[in-house]
Amino acid sequence: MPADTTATPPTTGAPARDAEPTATGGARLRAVLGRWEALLIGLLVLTAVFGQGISSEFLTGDSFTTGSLDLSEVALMALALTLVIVAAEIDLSVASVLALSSALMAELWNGGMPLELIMPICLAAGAACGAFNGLLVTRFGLPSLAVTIGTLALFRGLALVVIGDESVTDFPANYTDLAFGNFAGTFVPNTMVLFAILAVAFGVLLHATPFGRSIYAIGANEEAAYFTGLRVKRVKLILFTLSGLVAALAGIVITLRNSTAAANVGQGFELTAITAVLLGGVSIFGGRGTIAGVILALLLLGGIQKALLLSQSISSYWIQIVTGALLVGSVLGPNIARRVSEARRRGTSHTPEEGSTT
Amino acid sequence: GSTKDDESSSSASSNTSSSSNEANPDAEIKQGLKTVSIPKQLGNPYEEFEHSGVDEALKELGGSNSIKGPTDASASSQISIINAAVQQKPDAIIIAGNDPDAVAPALKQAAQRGVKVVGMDSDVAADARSVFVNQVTTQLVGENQVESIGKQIGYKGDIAILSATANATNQNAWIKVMKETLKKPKYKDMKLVKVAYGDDDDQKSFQEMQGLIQAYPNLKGVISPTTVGVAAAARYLSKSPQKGKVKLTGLGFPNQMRKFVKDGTVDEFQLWVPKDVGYLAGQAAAALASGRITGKEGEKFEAGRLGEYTIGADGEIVLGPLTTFSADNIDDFDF
Amino acid sequence: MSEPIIALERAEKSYGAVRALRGGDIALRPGEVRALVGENGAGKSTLVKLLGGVVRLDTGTMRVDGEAVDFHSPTAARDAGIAVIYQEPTLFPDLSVAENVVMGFHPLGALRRIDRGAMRKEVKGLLDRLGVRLDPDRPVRGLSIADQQIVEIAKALSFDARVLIMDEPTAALSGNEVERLFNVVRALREEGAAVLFISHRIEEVFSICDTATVMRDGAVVHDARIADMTPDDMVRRMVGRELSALFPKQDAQVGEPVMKVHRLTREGVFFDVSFEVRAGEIVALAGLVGAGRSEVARAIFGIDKPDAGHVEVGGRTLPPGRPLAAMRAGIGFVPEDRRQQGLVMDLSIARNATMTRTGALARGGLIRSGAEDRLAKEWATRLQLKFHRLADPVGFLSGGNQQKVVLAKWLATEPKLLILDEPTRGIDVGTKSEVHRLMSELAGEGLAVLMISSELPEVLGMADRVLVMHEGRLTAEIARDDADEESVIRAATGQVQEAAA
Amino acid sequence: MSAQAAAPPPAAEGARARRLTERVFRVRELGIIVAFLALVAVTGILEPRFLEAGSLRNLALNASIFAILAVGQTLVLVTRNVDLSVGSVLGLSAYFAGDLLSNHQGLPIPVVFLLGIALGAACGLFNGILVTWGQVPALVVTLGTLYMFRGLAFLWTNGTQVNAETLPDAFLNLGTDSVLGVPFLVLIALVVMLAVGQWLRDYRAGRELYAIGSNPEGARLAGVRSERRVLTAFVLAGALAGLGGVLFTARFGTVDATAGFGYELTVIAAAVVGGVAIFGGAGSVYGAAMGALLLGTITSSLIVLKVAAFWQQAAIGALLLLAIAFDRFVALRVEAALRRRSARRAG
Ligand SMILES: Nc1ncnc2c1ncn2[C@@H]1O[C@H](COP(=O)(O)OP(=O)(O)OP(=O)(O)O)[C@@H](O)[C@H]1O
Ligand SMILES: Nc1ncnc2c1ncn2[C@@H]1O[C@H](COP(=O)(O)OP(=O)(O)OP(=O)(O)O)[C@@H](O)[C@H]1O
Ligand SMILES: [Mg+2]
Ligand SMILES: [Mg+2]
Repeated sequence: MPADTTATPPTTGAPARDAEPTATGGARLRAVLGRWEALLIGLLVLTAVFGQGISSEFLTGDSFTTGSLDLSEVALMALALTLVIVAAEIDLSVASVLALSSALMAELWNGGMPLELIMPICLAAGAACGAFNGLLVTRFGLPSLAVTIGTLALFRGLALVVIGDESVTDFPANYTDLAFGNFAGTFVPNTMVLFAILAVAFGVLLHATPFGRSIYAIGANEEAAYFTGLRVKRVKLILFTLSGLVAALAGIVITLRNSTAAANVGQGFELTAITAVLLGGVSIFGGRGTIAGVILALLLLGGIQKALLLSQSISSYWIQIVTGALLVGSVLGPNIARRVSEARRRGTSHTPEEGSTT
Repeated sequence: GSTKDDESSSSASSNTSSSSNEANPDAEIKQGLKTVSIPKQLGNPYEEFEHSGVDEALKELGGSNSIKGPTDASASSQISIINAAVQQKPDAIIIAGNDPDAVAPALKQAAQRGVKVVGMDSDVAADARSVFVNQVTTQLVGENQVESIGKQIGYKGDIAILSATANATNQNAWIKVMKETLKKPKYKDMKLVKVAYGDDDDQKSFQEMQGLIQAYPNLKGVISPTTVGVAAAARYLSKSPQKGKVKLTGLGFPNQMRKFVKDGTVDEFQLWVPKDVGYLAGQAAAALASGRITGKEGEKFEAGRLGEYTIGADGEIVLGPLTTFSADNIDDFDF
Repeated sequence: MSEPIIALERAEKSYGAVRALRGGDIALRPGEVRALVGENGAGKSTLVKLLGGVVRLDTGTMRVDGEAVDFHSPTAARDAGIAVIYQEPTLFPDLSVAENVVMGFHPLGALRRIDRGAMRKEVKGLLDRLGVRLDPDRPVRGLSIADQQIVEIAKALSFDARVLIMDEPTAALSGNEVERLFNVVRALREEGAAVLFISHRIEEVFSICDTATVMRDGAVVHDARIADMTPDDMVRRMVGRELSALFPKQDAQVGEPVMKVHRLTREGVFFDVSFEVRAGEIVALAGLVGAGRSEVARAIFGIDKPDAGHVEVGGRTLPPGRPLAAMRAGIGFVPEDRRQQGLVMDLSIARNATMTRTGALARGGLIRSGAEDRLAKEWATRLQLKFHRLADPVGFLSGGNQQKVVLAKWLATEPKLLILDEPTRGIDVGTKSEVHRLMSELAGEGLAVLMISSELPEVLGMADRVLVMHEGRLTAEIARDDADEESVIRAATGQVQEAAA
Repeated sequence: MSAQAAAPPPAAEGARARRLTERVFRVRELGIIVAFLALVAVTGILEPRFLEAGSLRNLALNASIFAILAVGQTLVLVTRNVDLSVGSVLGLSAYFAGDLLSNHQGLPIPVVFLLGIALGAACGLFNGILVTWGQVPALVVTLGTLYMFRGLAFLWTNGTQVNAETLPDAFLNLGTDSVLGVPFLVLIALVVMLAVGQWLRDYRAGRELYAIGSNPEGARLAGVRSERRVLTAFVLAGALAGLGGVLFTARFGTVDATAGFGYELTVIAAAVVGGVAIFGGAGSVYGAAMGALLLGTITSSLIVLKVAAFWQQAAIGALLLLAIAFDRFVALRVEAALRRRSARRAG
């Protein structure tokens, strides 16, 4: 609303009619992103149609079971990663933490420790890895991109050190079946039940708690958050720790699901997880995005993957190409929309600032 | 402990499901058989050679085979492929496993749905497949390779092994045999000083070879039982002063090694014919699917141009001994 | 009268909802030094950005030598011979002083390679002309604000411009540096260049300028020769009404000390600052921009860690560097930079207004957005906020209403002490008086207020007590009745050395 | 903008700060060289054969392709962007080169180089357009193209492989032969490094890349054509990745779709270890190239020192963390020193 009109005594608290619904670039982008989940649902429907066209096997419980099972670990890690990225940080080391936890699990199992004791230890180790990232970022003020590229190598290296060339396979069947099997005779894998539980937990944490509020504030404007008395550093430290913890959990899941542990497990998962998060409408610059969006994005990725796997004619190489294209498109789309509207009403600046990293 | 018991019992069930009806040696080969063959990784030429063999076999028998593989050599992505393949209800799956146990549960599910499972090249858990087509027994590879290098260095001096990744099933099994073989009196003067891992990565293997040469001055010979490793090692040797002094053998492709055999870097190396491995696996799959065999020890079947084969213990079918390639015969091969 | 080199006619410019400029008419003629004055937020910088080709006109025309032009990039303006010193620093911290000055216009040698020797010489010359001995090869990072300002000036002088525009160039400069800058300006005037000079320091305007353009609420309201003006009516035209009307400070009875500051020091920024603020009292912290007032406020609130000294609230000493602790002790802090520090522009009005209260809003750890909206609504009404939907991003609001959201955010914590840093910067006159009314009302209810302001009238109008800072030190404490422009300015420019109480 | 009290006596302050920052700079560039020499020395003492000409030549040889990629990465990083797709681009052009040479015998080698570089540049252009015109963050764009380009490589090779066998010896020799004891690959890497280094140091366009990374808005106000410059940076980075691909083929002879898989992180690591600021504005291609050399040398020396293969990756990760922590530490020290100084002045 124009500044000058406020000179006239305002009707107390009365909503002004002339408020212009497209103000800052951020606001416009937000408006677009508001519709993001809807867009994803649309894409999901398209995938369903396309998938069914490819194979009558697509829309079956079977597809869901196997398809979702394939994404179990990535899905778990994406949840925690969402919070990290909303806080305008990034964690590239998740897949390495997963490997380290898997290796540790195997080593301790060989050492004859009971699994019930091993799992908490692995989780603790994962949390420690996350906290390590967090401390480097908050206390030493290092950029998380650089830090986690470093720990990506470090943690996987440690996994190699821990397990070496062994590959452990004799995990107790009751556990492996749990990780591989379905929930109470349904076509829903147990891992998905675990995911659902965590999804709700993280959803609540991000969307309905003071902690969640501060995550958004920090991600959107760290300085303002700090000036409002939010514990910027502590929050970030907690988020990195959570990310490590969940990655370790994913490590346990994949170890039991494959009933085997090896140091090279889950290589490249970090990129898939980040793809899911960004595709879910979370801004790489932080401050924006929802758990729901990320879940939809995971479904979309899984669906496309399944469809292409089921197809006789289309080579599975296309999975990577489509994934990449989706990722870029998910940000490019809104931007083009914004540009068009900007072109209509002359923007405040004509040379856009360069898209900066992280 | 308890795990192993569980697995064997469950395997019993899956075996009965697959071998419920007796084998009928003169059963017709079904027409229009559909099979899916799953390599360790797409884009790996060795695998491509092998699986083209499967194609050949099924065409010959009036069926069809489609190759579906992961883009990375990981167990988890191979599981996705298996699951998708099963949904397409093929008659049989032919798989070279990335990890013997990780893929087992998925394969057992396939068996329960009446899909025959044939392992080839690198085995999967014995109870997760009906037969396994082995290019050559682990025992033979280990012995032949040690003998080959021993012959070249006069059964005397330090040797090293340049392997693939630290947890490659095949290589580790072979290396185990090599170590045992070296205990034999014949090889008592040969000392294995190091097992290095080139991760089947050209650059890494090259660096590892270079490292070996520097770290072990009196190294006499190197065994590299992986096609990537042996090629990289040969390339390093060919340009290094040790050329001809340090002997190199291993498992390699004639097409990749020809150069180095001709320029005297390598006297001899060994391998089976990958295409035949796939061909035999394809034949076995067809025989299984048509009920000619069930995977029991002692069953015999006709494997097209390769002649008759007999199923050994644990449903293992062995293609044959290693072929040794040297300056004399290398030009007779093109793969 | 000679043909203007560059002129704006009926220029209008809006930033989203904010109409920053709605009647920009100005003409710069050769050999003329023109002042552009107006309150914070009057639209001066916006006008400058238009002339510099940084932002584009919404409507209106711009003429260069009578020709209508449309600068669609800073380069275009530069090619037209227009040099601009912007209010916000535009330097490259990683690059050397010399490179900052010549960026994009490096002197070239053989093979179009950069001729470093020539570059260094050229820049050295410029710096000498400004009478500073800065090392051209040193990186800009770590330069004092003043030196950075010098580099900005050198940058603008690096090519012989026909028009030099300076947006508050003297804000961070000390007396003798200002004098040197003025000599350069006079020289340029002799050479027939046109200069546009923006400053909040009336005395500077009168000492260097020939003509003046006065802006208010985004429009040019007066244009005259300096000779025909007195400082008083210039201020009156800027403010648009009699000062007395603007500052309705009602006296409240002053209570117990709420906060005591003991010998607070942050090396290189401020030194040995001690004072106290009492309940129901409005204490103004006056001084030139860069005197270190905001830094004192930041240290009190725990944004920065002081190197020495401490802050007491209600008898208890605050831990340094812990904003949360300050909050819990009952301090609220409305920072200087609304966009960057006060608000999270992309978040909704409700979220921003309740950001300080999320803990209290949570039931069983969970926040129901209903509760959030209710609280936000309550304050929106109390502060007469003008908004469309509480769910709108706060960036939709006009500057003044944004400021109200910041106030709401802190008042919602029911503070004992409210620190207001430039509470009315960038706010139009109407809202401004509302804010002032609110301040004295709150003081009346017994709230202690520490107000930092660069606007003398505001200081004189609102404060029960005026503390004056000069170069990081308290130089004077003046009671409301003895406080007048002259006494404050003198203390602020360090012409008196009264020991601070 | 409110901060420091009054202006300092500039001369003194400036000179002191200059000496300080110069020292810091030297420390930074020295740091990595010292680390490298120390590593070589220690390894050499424990295993003299490590210092033989041949061995040292191989060190340089192993590093050269990574060095070229790191140089390209530096161009992008300096502008406050990043290119994660280098590995995939290298893969594409490597197979492209191999494919050309095996299917069109007698195609002049320079032409192959040009085509490979052109392919890389095209990929870079694609990235650059999405980043500048599309205003998509570089991290997102290049993460996406990391997948897309790799996928294309797989589609294209479709499981086939190029063997040394089918490549002309003249080409393969480029990968191994030397002139005056210096391998061709190393020479090429040196030429690239010096050329780009000079460009970044002595040409307007180069300096403007630093300006953009150091203060994007400021660059715009200074009239820098940021979009064009950033586009150039991406195209050059792509072109260098393309060159790297052709050299990869020459060096290794055997190429399939997985060539250069996972290189991106090593390359960024090399640049960061070499002192290139991940958020732009600072760093030199020389540092980046040194970083590549250091990382490669670590791998080699760990092997030579018979360190269990499993420790190598961990060591590299640790080194990377050390490098960035060191940079941060130095930066903080400078800042503090400057503040104390102004304190003494004003106090
Ligand atoms: N980028 C922007 N987006 C939205 N509103 C803006 C922006 N820049 C300035 N404004 C608003 O435009 C109005 C004029 O701002 P401007 O900076 O021109 O004032 P000014 O006269 O320069 O004030 P000061 O004396 O404090 O520099 C203010 O209300 C300000 O809040
Ligand atoms: N997010 C931030 N934004 C702005 N300034 C900050 C931020 N974090 C820290 N600072 C400043 O840096 C100074 C040194 O950091 P330090 O780690 O000591 O803060 P801290 O008090 O430990 O933070 P926290 O209490 O959140 O852990 C802080 O006192 C503060 O002035
Ligand atoms: Mg201004
Ligand atoms: Mg201030």
